[in-house]
Amino acid sequence: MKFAVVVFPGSNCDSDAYFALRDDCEQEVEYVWHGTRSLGRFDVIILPGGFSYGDYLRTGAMARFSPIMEEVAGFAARGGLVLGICNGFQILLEAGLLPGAMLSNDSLQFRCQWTHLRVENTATPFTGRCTPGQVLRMPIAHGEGNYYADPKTLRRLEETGRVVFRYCDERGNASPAANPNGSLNNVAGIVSEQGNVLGMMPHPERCCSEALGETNGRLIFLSAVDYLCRGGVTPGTAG
Amino acid sequence: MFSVLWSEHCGYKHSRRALKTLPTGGERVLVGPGENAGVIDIGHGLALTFKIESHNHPIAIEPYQGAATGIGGIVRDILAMGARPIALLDSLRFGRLDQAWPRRIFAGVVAGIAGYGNCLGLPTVGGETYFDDGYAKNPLCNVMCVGIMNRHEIHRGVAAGPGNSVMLLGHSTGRDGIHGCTFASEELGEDAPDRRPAVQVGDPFVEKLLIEACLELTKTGVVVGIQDMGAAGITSSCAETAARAGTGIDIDVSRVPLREEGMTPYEIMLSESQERMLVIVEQGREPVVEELARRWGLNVATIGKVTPDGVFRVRDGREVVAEIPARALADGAPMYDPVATRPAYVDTVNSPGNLDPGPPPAGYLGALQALLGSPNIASKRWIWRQYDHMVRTDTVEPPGSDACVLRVKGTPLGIAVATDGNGRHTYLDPYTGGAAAVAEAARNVVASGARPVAITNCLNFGNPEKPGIFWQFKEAVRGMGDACRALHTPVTGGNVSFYNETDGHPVYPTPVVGMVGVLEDLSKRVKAGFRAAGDAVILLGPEGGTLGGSEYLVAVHGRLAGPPPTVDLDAERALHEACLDMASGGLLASAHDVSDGGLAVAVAESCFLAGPGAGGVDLRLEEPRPDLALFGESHGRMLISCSQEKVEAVLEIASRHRVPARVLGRVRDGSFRIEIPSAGVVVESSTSQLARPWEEAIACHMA
Amino acid sequence: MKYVVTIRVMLKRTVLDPQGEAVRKSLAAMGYAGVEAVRVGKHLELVLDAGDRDEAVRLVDEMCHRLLSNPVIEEYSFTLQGGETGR
Amino acid sequence: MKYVVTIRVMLKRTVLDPQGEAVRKSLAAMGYAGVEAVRVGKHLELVLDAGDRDEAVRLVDEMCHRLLSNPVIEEYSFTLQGGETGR
Ligand SMILES: Nc1ncnc2c1ncn2[C@@H]1O[C@H](COP(=O)(O)OP(=O)(O)O)[C@@H](O)[C@H]1O
Ligand SMILES: [Mg+2]
Repeated sequence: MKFAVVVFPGSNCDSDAYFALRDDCEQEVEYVWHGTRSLGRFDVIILPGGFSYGDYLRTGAMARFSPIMEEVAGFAARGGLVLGICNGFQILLEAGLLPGAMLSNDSLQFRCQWTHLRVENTATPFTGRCTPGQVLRMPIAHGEGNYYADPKTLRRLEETGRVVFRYCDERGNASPAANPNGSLNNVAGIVSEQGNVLGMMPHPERCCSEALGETNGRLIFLSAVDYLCRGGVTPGTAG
Repeated sequence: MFSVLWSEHCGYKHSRRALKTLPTGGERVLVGPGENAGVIDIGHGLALTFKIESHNHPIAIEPYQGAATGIGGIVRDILAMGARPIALLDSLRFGRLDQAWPRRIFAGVVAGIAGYGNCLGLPTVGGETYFDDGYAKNPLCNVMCVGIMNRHEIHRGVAAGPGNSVMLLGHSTGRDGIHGCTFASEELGEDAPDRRPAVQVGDPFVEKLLIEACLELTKTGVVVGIQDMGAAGITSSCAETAARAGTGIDIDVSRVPLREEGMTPYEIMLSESQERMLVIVEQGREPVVEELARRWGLNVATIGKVTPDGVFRVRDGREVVAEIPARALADGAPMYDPVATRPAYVDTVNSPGNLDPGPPPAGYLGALQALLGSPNIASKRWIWRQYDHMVRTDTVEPPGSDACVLRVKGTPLGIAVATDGNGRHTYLDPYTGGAAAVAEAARNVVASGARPVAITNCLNFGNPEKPGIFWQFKEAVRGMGDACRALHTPVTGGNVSFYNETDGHPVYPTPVVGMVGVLEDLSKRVKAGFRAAGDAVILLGPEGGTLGGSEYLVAVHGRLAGPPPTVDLDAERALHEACLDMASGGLLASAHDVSDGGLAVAVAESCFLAGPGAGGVDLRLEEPRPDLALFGESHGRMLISCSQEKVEAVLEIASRHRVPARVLGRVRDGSFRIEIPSAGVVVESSTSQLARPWEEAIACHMA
Repeated sequence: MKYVVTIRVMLKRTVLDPQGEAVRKSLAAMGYAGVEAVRVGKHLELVLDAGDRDEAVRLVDEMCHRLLSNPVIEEYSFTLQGGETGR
Repeated sequence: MKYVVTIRVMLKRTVLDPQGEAVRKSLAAMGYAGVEAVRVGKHLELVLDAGDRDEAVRLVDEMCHRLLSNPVIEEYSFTLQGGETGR
């Protein structure tokens, strides 16, 4: 499988994703500059974490207008797998590829810490290797991960199983105390209607190696690989 | 221009002579002081560069931007060596947290470091933070950056090769911070508000682009020299690069990309606009730089060329507006040898008899809780959770223990980094304080299993024109030098910050040491927290110690009195060698430096940082005087633990190095008990009860 | 024609504003008890060159909608000065 | 008396405004070529209870100076509505 890691001006988790995929998940991976317009040769597109355009104005607000985003939208529309991590998630929200928006953490501070996630839906291309209700230890690092959606949208997400990850404690309780940023319903990650676009605030690429004390980030990336091996959509060149 | 370049901040006119006494050589040293940052060899064809710098005056005026631009500046120093910046550390000093102004400055500084460092994608992995009235009016902010590069890719700030082009890369130039550095060399007086220089606003986004652009650029081979633009902007960067190369530079200010109307040549020359680099490029290869700048969306301009005549010539269009011998400007600053006299206070604060305060009012358990809840000892998590300390996925030992350990992908190497400095001890006894900063920083690195290899330092003092202050400075430098020689950790660079005083009240003299250590085998690293119940708890080094300058004396009895613990450098060295032997032999389950708060605090911290089921102890001490046994401070001590079957081997190594070693007791689950022959059980508590004040103290103050 | 544009972007009333609440708390702590309902938003100023006022208004509205605000959580308003009206 | 206060806090003209510059570049890239000199600042709205208008003005000015802005790099302006003047 071939992964693309998109590099926006100000991306800074691009190399982390690159090395996690290459060294820890043993996948083919390439950087793709935000100015390019062709993603045809890739199977999975990663929008990495960081501070695209300095996160000025609003996180993801400017990156969403980068030339490559049109192609990402097309790729997603054709069923291709797109994974937005942290700033990548924020970009997907601004681009309207996922519903809702990010507000600053309720602490009004940046938070870099380990969290626990409960896997709410194992039927997505990114969670096939997880078991229902499985608790994953994963780090977060963001100032604006406080997920917001209007009540109607949120209900729709919940009812259709599109909330894929929820912040919880180590025993799996999605309590307010286990919520690091104030996100509605402890939302940590959601998928698009077709399930092929995932946005998540936690950083799977930061927990793919024993040296870093955790390897379950691999579950996310390798689930995508499984999905594609099982014949999941690969858009190929088009548009 | 001279006044600016020769002001202390740039010219080191007061400090130079004393600094020359520091050891700078060593088999690992590739580049010593004088360049933008020192460089050491870490094997595997790799080199490490690192430097610490102060941004004290700006944070007192605008804490967020002051700290942010401090990060920007030190990162460009590392960039100028051709290295990829990989980590940041911050050493901070503020007034007490029960006062509003220090709280506000503290919050702003931490937010500023987070705001700028996180955006760059640089992990802030360590530092230290102290709160004391000694810093109430003069907070200190020292920031350190570490970078890595291939040995053969070291760059320098040299304007070599007459005919080569002088290019400006990065931000446009505005009127920011003109005379910022003469300002940094003056006392903050009552009138400070009126003379406030415009504090710069940092642009971490452009800095991030600048980092990536410069790293690509230095790989193209067209770069002859590269230099950051700090204090005094174009003036100092041109003068320094030319002086280093023994050449001249001829620039035309009308070619400098400006962001403001009607700037005079003088303003352009002295502007301290951030996020700019000066690049000396092979004649004719300018297009390479221009193309790169275009792709990264940065300003670029060829503003002049290198000349053979050693003259720094400034034109405005055709008209020559200034002509100065470059060397005179850069190196010619007069060297002073200020008067140094031992101030009278030294005798009063060290007068014997201060050190027997009697038993603690609230009992020994109460005292321990008070110490753990003192912001100086309490967990600094409130700070480092605001820093992205994981980005780059190399942070193997995060902040929270003695030293942070970074991996180097593709090698077995580990790099350990720590900063240390104790202003109180240095105030009581500057020589000892200077030596202690090196010793403790080294001990922090050793605790992680790494061998200390070199230091950078930042010397924060008051007004050096006052004989008492300059005596503190000379003594502290003498102590640092002796310790560096004894511990084989040469000084590869640093920074001096004088005039840290307000209305005649100077800060505690505060030498801060940034230590770098190397772990040949990352898998041999050691953690500070206990690992398993049943393990033996062993103290390496003497029991007891002194209450002189101790956190206990201040936090519990409200007095600062000396003399502080002295540093026995031979014993210190022996301790380090013993620990490193134990670590490389895989004998240690944990190792933690015994410092502020004494043995009881070190034991408690090892419990708080412990693995599951190992968060408690049952210990018997020998020192008869409980306050000394629990809270006495001294150097040359390490608290270690190991499985029972390894005790013999550990003790054997200790005796081989002539390091006193005693089994104090064993690790157990959840409960904390210390017994002293003379006084029986002096501390008994559940660990969780002790942990609460330690975990929550700072957050509570900041709520 | 050059127009001086000032734009105000605020969180919708339906979205709670932790920053505003934090400011209120600090003000209260500083002794300003009489302060309520603090909201913190963005204030943008820019100069726009446009054919006439109507075009200017159209352009600004478009920028606000596309980039300067996020309709999911924010609302905006703006004023124009200058141009032919000279004000 | 209750006053509705709106406060504008901007970086001084002489200080670089990174956000403003980044926004200008994006707008240009999106095709809004006619946009210049973008500045991004804060817009605050609050309700203040004060004895009379003069006191209200004094208080707001004080808050701006002490907490809401840093005079070293920022400048502020504000307007009041309501109170006995009804405006
Ligand atoms: N300002 C700071 N930024 C980042 N880490 C910090 C800061 N202050 C303290 N720390 C971290 O907190 C831990 C304890 O600091 P300190 O008490 O100085 O340790 P020690 O006494 O062993 O030197 C260390 O890991 C240190 O890196
Ligand atoms: Mg320390």
